[in-house]
Order: sequence, then C-alpha cells, then structure tokens
Amino acid sequence: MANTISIILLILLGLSLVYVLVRTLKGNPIGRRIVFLYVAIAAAIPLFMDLEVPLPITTDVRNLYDALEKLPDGSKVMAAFDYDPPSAPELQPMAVAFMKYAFKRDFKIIIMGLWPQGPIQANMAIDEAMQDPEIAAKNLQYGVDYVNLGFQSGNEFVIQSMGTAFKTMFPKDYRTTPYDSIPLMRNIVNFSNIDFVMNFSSGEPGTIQWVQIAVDRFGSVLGAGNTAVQAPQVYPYLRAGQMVGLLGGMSGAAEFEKITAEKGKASTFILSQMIAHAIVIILILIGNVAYFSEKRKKK
Amino acid sequence: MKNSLADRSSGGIICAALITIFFFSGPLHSQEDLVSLSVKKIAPPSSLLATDHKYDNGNSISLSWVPSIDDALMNNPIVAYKLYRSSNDTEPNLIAELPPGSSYFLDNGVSTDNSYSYSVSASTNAYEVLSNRTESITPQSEWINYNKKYLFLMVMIISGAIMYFIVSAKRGKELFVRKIAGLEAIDEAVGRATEMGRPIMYIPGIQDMDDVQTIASLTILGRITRTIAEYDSKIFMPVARSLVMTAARETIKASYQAASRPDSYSDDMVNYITDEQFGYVAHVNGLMVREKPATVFLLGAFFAESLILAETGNSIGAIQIAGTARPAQLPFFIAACDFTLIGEELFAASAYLSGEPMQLGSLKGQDVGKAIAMFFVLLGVLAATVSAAWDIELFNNLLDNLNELFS
Amino acid sequence: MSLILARKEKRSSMDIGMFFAALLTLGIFSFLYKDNPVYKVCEAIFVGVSAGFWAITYFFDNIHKKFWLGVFPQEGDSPDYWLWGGAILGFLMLLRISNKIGWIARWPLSFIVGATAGLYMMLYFVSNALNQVADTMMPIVAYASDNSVLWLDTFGNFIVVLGVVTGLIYFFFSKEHKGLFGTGAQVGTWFLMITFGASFGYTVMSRMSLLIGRLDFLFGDWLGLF
Amino acid sequence: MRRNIPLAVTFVVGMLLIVSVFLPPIETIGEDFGVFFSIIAVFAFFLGGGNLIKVHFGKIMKKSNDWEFSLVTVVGFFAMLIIGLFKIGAPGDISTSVTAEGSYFQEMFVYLINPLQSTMYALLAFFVASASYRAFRAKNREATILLVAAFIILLGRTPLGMMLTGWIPESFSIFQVPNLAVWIMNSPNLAGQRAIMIGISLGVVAMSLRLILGIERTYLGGDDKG
Repeated sequence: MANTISIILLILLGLSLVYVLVRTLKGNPIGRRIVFLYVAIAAAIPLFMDLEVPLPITTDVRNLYDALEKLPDGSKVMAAFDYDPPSAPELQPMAVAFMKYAFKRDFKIIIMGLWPQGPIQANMAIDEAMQDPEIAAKNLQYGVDYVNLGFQSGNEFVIQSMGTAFKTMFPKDYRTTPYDSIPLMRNIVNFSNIDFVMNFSSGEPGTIQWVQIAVDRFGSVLGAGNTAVQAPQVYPYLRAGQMVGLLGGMSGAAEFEKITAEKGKASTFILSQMIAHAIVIILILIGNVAYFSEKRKKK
Repeated sequence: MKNSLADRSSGGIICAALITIFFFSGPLHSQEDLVSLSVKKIAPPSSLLATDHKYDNGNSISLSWVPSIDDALMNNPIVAYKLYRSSNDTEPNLIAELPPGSSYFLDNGVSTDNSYSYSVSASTNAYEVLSNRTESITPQSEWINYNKKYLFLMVMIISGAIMYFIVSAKRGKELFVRKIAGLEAIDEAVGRATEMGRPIMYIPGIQDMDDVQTIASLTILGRITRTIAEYDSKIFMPVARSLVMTAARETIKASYQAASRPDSYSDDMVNYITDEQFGYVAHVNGLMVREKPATVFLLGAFFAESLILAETGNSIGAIQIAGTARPAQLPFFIAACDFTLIGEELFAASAYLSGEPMQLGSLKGQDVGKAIAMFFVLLGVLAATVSAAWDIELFNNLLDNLNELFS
Repeated sequence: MSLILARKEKRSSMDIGMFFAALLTLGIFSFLYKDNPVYKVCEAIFVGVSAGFWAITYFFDNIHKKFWLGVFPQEGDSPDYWLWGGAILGFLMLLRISNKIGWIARWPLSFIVGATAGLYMMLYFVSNALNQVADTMMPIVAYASDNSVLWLDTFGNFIVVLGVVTGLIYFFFSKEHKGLFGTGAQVGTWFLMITFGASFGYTVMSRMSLLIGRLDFLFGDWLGLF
Repeated sequence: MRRNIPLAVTFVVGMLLIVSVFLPPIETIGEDFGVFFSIIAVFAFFLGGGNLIKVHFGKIMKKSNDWEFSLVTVVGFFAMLIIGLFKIGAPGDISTSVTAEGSYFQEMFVYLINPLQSTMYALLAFFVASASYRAFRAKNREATILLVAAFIILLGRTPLGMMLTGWIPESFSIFQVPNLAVWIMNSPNLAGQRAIMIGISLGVVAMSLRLILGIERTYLGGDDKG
C-alpha cells in the first residue's frame, strides 16, 4: 500500500519536472525554494518504500570483502572509529554491517577512536549488531570477544605511539578497566599482533593517517569505510596498494551490506539517495537545455 | 614461565615439560607420540643483533635476527616471534610479537639513560624456544640526522631559489606577474560596497592560527582592509576562534593606521562567535541575510560549510571572492562565487596585492620550484619507463638515484 | 552489559530530549524558507551552548590535563617546566585588554605565526611536494604479468603525468600564458576542471545522505513512522 | 622595539622549527609547540568568550533589535559553563570525565548540539541542488568539462549508471559509467589533485619564508607607533 502511494507520488513528481522544464525554457526558472522542496520530497518518499535496488558490487568493495574472507575465523581485528554523528548516515550502516559480519566470523574486535565521538558510535553499532539472533546466541563477552579502548587525543601521534605499544596510549579502556586486566588484550602489544585494521573515517585524522603510519611504518593490513567526500582523497593510497579495499559513501555501504548479506539501513537509504540524485541530475539537465535554447534564440 | 625463558638451556626444560604433559595426559599416547613430539621441536632463531639505530635521539634500537630454520612456507609450526627486552639487567619483558618470517624490529621504547639486552623466541602453539641473549647496549643520541641529507638539499634549493629572486627584485630587477582575476576584482568589489552603502563581510575560514591557510588569509586581510580604510567602507568579520579574533584585530588596526585613518577603526569589526563549526555557520548565515553585505570574502581553510556560506551569500546578491587550499571545497566556491583563488593562489595573493618587488620576487622563486618539480617528474617518468621496458643500466641507476633523492 | 543497555533504556525514556532534538531540527530547516524567529532561537541556542561546550572542553583538555597535570604531576612523574612557557605566552596575550601595553600581545602572536610557518613549511614540503613528485615518477607503459602491454593503464598513466605537468604550468605566475606555454596552461585548467567536477559529483552523494539521515531521525526515530 | 621583537621572535621560532627536522635531539619540538599552542588558545578564549558576553550583554542592556535572542545565547553559554565546571549529573566523584555517560554536559551535547550540527550539515543537500540547477551550465569549454566530469561521477556512483550503460559489452567495459567514474577518479582527477597539492606546498614554502624573513608583516602593523 505504502509502496503504491509512494510510486504514484514519485510519478507525479516526475511529471511536475516536465512543467519545470517548460517554465525554464520560457526563461522563467524556478526559485531556490522550489528546488529545495523537490529535494526534500525526493529524499523522503523512498524511505517509506520497500524496494530492492539492483546493485552491482564495485571492485573496491569486493577487494575489501575478499581480504576479510581470507582472514581465519577468530582473527584479531582493530576497528578504528574516526567520525562523529553528522557523518553517521553514511558510516554507521557500514559499521553495523561490519560488526555483524565480524561477530559472525568470531573475529576478536578491538575498538578505538581518534575522534571523541567515535567510540560512542562504535557502541551504537555493537548494540545494533547484538540484536541479530545469530550473534545474540553467541553470548559474546565484553573484554573477551570485543573491547572498546575509547578515545585518545593526539591525532596521528596516537597511531605512532601505538606502534610501540597500545598500552602507552590506552592505559585503560573506556570503562576504565586497566589494559592488563582485559583478557583480550593480554597477548596484544602492538600492530604486529593485529591481523586487520578497519577504519571508518570522515576526515582527518582518519584513513590517511592510518595509511601513513599504521600501514607504511608498521605494516598493518588496512581496509576503510569513508564518506563519499573523503573517498577521492584516499584513492591514491588505494591505487598504490596501501589499502586492501574501500567502502565509499552510501553506495559503498549498501554494496557491503549486500555482499555480506547483512541487510541494513544503507539498503533502504540507497533508494532515497538514487532518487535525490536523479533530481539533481535532471535539474542540471533542465538548466542546460534552457541555456542552449536561449542561446539559439539569441542567434 | 619467565624463569624457563631466562634459562639459556630452555630446550631441556621444554622437553621435560612435554614428557610431563605426556604422562599426565593419560594412557592414550604411545611411545611413538613422544618421539614424534620431541623430534618436532623447532630450532631457535639465531644471530640476534642489537644495534643503535643511527641518527636519532637515542630512542630506538634496531634488532635483526636469522629466522628459525623451521620457519617454512608450508605447514609452518611457528606462529610468532616474541621479543624480550631486559633493561639494566632486570627481568626481561615481552615487547613485541611478530608474525612468522619476520627478521627485523625497531624498538622505539628505549632511552639513553639505560642499557638493554634482548632475546627473541620462536613460538609454536605449544611452546617457545629462545635465542641467545645479546650483549648490553646503550642507545646513542646523534646531533644531525644524515638520513635527511637529500631533504635538506631539496629545501636549500627551493628556499635558495625563492631568496635569490627576492634579493634580485630588491636590486631593482623588473618582474612580470600574470593577472589573477580574483585579486584584480578586489578594488571593484570594495568600491561597489562603498557605492551601495552596504558593509563588507570577511570570513577567514574556520581553522585556528595554527593552520597556514588562516595565516595566509590574515595577510590578505591586511591588504584588503587597507583599501577598505581608504574607501572608508564598513567591514565586519565574524570568526570561529578567539586567537584569530585577536590577530585579525591587530591586522585591521594596523591597516587603518597605515591608511592614516586610525580613528575609523573599532574592535567591534571583529567578533568571536563560537568554536563550533556549524554553530558558527548558523550565525554567519543569519548575519548574511540580516546585514546584507554587498561583498563577501571567503578566504582561508573551509570544510563542509563552504557551500552553505557561498550559497547564502549568493542568495543575497553579494559579490563573492573566495579561496582555499582544500581541493574538495574548491568546486563549491567555483559554482557559487564570482571569483575563486585556487590553492597556491591563496598563498600568493598577499604578495601579489602588495605589489612590492621583494614579495613579487618570491612568486618568481615559487615558479622555479614548479619548474624543478616538473623536471623531476619528467626525468623520473623517463627513467622508470625505459628501465621497465629495456632494463638499461644507465636508466636503472638514474631511477635508483631519483628514488633515493625523494625517499 | 551494561552501560550500553542502560543507555538504551534511558534513551527511549528520554522522549523530552528527542522532542527538543526534533524541534531544533525543524527550526534549522525553516531557514530554507526564510529567516524567522524560530531559526533565530535555534541559532542563539546553538551559539551560546556550543561556545560554552568548547570553553569547558578546552579547559579540561588543555588547561587541566595538559598544563596543570604537566607542571604539578601526580607523584612519581617529574614536572614539565617547559609548559610554563605556554602559560606565560598565554598571559601576555591577555594584556591585549590594556590600551597601554596591549601591543605586548603581539609577542605570542608572532611566536605562533613563526612556529606555524616553520612547521608547515617542512610538513607541506615533504608530504605535498616531495611525495607527490615521487609518486608521479612511474613507468608510463604498464605491463601485465605475461609481459603484454596494458593499454588502458598505460593511457591512464600518461594522463596522470600530462595532468600533473600541465596543471603546474597553469599555476606559473611569472610567465604569460601565451604560445606553447599558454596551450599547456589551457590543458592544465581542463585537468583542474575535471578534478573539481569529480569532487563535486562525489560530494553530492554524501550531502544527500546527510539529509536522508535527518529525515530518518524525524520520521523514524521521532515519529516512528517506519 | 614594538615591531622588532615580534619580528625577531617569528624569525627565531620559525628557523628553529625548520632545522628541528634535521636535528634528532630537538625533533619533537613541533609537538611541544602543539601543546604550547593549545595553552595559549585557552588564554585567548578569555578574550573571545569575554567578547561574546560583552556583545550580547550590550544588546540586552540597550534593548536593541533582537535582544531577546542575545538573552538566549547568554543563558545557554552560562548554563553550559556551570553544568560543565561542576560536572552536574556526572556519575561518581569529581575526578570523572565531564563527558562521562549520563552527565548533563553529555546530554546537552547529544540532544541539543548534535541535532543542530547534523541539521546545519544536512542543509548542504538543498544547497548542492540549488547550486547545480543555477550554476552548472555549459557556458564555455571549461564549464563543460567540469559538468561532464561531475555528471559521469554522479551517474557512476549510484546504481543508475549501471542501469543506463550495463548493456555495453565486456570488452568495452571501460565505457560503462561506473568504470569510467573510477577511471576519472584514478587518472585525470588524481593528476589535478597532485598539481594542486604541489602548487600549494610551494606556495606555503614561499609564504613561510616571507613571514620568517619578515618581508610579510601585515599581521604586525604598518609602523612603530602601534
């Protein structure tokens, strides 16, 4: 029912764009506010729909997934959360899907953040992953199966010092348990004991610092989830093989949800995004059609 | 555990331990099991060498060793190498665990006040065997880092070029500098505000004084306010950092003095809003639609807010001159502003506006830097391409040298 | 268990917090129509509360944690006398209030300017100039593992080198963009335009997801419509 | 004196940070500067925060236009200071972190600052659309290139691209929009980025030298009377 209404609304929205085209052609472009309204409607309607979007898996996502698949069950994985709530729409679905996948593979997860809000976002992701019945049945223990070391200020210097010993930067976890009393950390000194580092990042400090220090100096294996804005800046490192793979923006998140079969919010959001995207593209097209017809008239 | 490790003949103890395990693990094991277990005992890593890491502040020691001969590709019994360090002959501590195949480690956790000795063990899932312990070593601190000699050379060449042109410009050598549209437009933009009787808004980005872009912005501010003071226009400048507020006030005050209008200056021109990125943006947006400045300058370090500010400025019909060194934000300024300074132009702007020969000379020096960069790019591409295709020794050597130069 | 669960329960009981959050969200969105009193209230709250938030955060992080615990450390550690330097410079900054000796505030300012200039000069030189030049020094012709030429990658490499060189030509200040040099600069601007277009295209996607996140909050978390 | 001391300070500090890169005993001086800076910044906050209060109190006292909103700002600021300094609602004793789970300070962040932040950020979705509609016209060759690049990335980063060009046979797969988008990101975009980065670093080197050598001194004022 909701689907039918939504689809009808979307068709109406499309038809009204024809009107916009006609108006713009007559040299009377629509105002800012109408553009705003289009964006709001285009982004909102699909949230009420339940449609499967056919999604091809891009190479960067597949490479990341393959690298994760190659890890033996029970591997020690560090998850670094370097973002805050404004970037959560893109990164949180990635984090949730990653946590679900990792818990199902029995990875031992060590969480930390170079952004103050990062470890809080991590807790939310764990929270959500735990609601999966298969994971809940595992009865995972804090401190044994996963640990949250919390936030540490100092940007890239934190990673630098962690190269010697994690303990220097994280003498206690976020619950103020001393490092040495955490069962999971007992045999972990520094990056040499970590099999994989996954970084969720929306800026700096973030993936670039992880590449430059953890990968280049300490030889870690790194995968990352980035906002769409950050992703282009990371491409040079991806291309140079300093990272095994990358989830870029919402489509990266949706693809990751698909390839790990952990359907989540990104799979819903991606439809909203596609339609909002389409609106922007159509508006640019209308603008240009109008521009050229005007130019021809002048000739 | 620790005692057995400190013991150099730990092999015997491990054997004994295995025998003990065997006897306590019940009657299922036969005599063959015991034999196969003791035969499988792995060889320890050997030739452990601890040397002072050169050219540092005495805070690292490099360790290298020959991996155990049992460290094989297939069916590797070794799961890790464990490094132990004893400082001033106290109990050894585990400092690192490295994957099989490792033969090198840089220990950054030392200081010149102590002496250290090391041992490394190869460990399987069941036991570990220890290498000999190294002699005691005290790390040394050096004064000069010779590893960075090429970096020093490069810095000297580039700075030398810049200074050479500064000096030659000072001696009166004529220099050509191409027009930068965004900067040519400043006079007109300030004049327009004066004519319309509306104020000028200046936004120096949202970063603090420890970002070079903010400093570049303030140097431009100094030039622009000079013009503003001469036209007797009004400027207001909301800022996101207290330090920037203080520095901007100094800058504007100085410009008003230089324009012989010290009485027109007031501290109210610059106000601190909040350090919070979007809190600042919320306020600046409101200010824009309420004060309706005729001209808006957006010069400095901008992040996501670039488009919010530029679009709001556009909606009130202001002339906008923007510039930033953040590539990701440049497209938004280009879309919503009248003029945009791209990257390097932001840092050159103050020198350009000053029109002083010495400042312009430094721009010429920058160009020499670009020419050098282009030269090395082309030379490196040539060397790498030829050396990959035909393996000619001359080009191989050239490539090696270039790689060392840029390492 | 625990903290996370405890917070969760609290969260669902924090309807009032949720209500305020939704109100503020709508208030900010109202600016899209036009400036109005609701937006002004949101703006005023945002400025006041966030300025206070950062004041407190700076106080605990910098003054308490870095300075105070540095010069008066807990037993066992030796005090870091160096830090007094920062405090003295900070104090000199405060002299700005005085009309007579306010000019002394320029000392800490010039300290900061000098340090930032020196620090960033080396940082940018190494990470932006040297590393980028070194990364571009690559073989143009790309080979597959069986030694056949990968034409597409080769073309890509050629484009990278061409783009870097012509892009740099565009930035030349002391030579007029004329003749062959002018053509180079022209090609350089095309590369810059592609870069800007690509960044823009990539960014649109990210920005849309921010809006989707807010709508998800309004319709989902707050109103519970899905 | 008023002018020469600051110039000397800039010179000495700047040079020290440059040479520190080559001298191991002082190579960490850049980090020490970071700590210095954060201490000075807090002192400066007394000036900034003081200014904020002064401006808004002034408006309230004079009952000038929109003084009610100034009142909101001032109340918000002081409320945050009090909640933070006394760690109201924070579990445990005074030594717990001000941002500890459950403290009012944290709650204010979650329910006031967070939604405001996220919503301001989300405004970008609307502005991206209006800027695209208005400004992205193929007016000349540069604008056309920018537009085309943006378009390919826009299409390529969503499933739309695959739907439109998925029919292109595998041997020409580079012309499928998603692959084309990746190619643009990796080749011409990378080239443009590198040219910009190299240019920036040379710009920073030259500006730093001008500052350190005292050629650029606008931030210090024009004459000695200052």
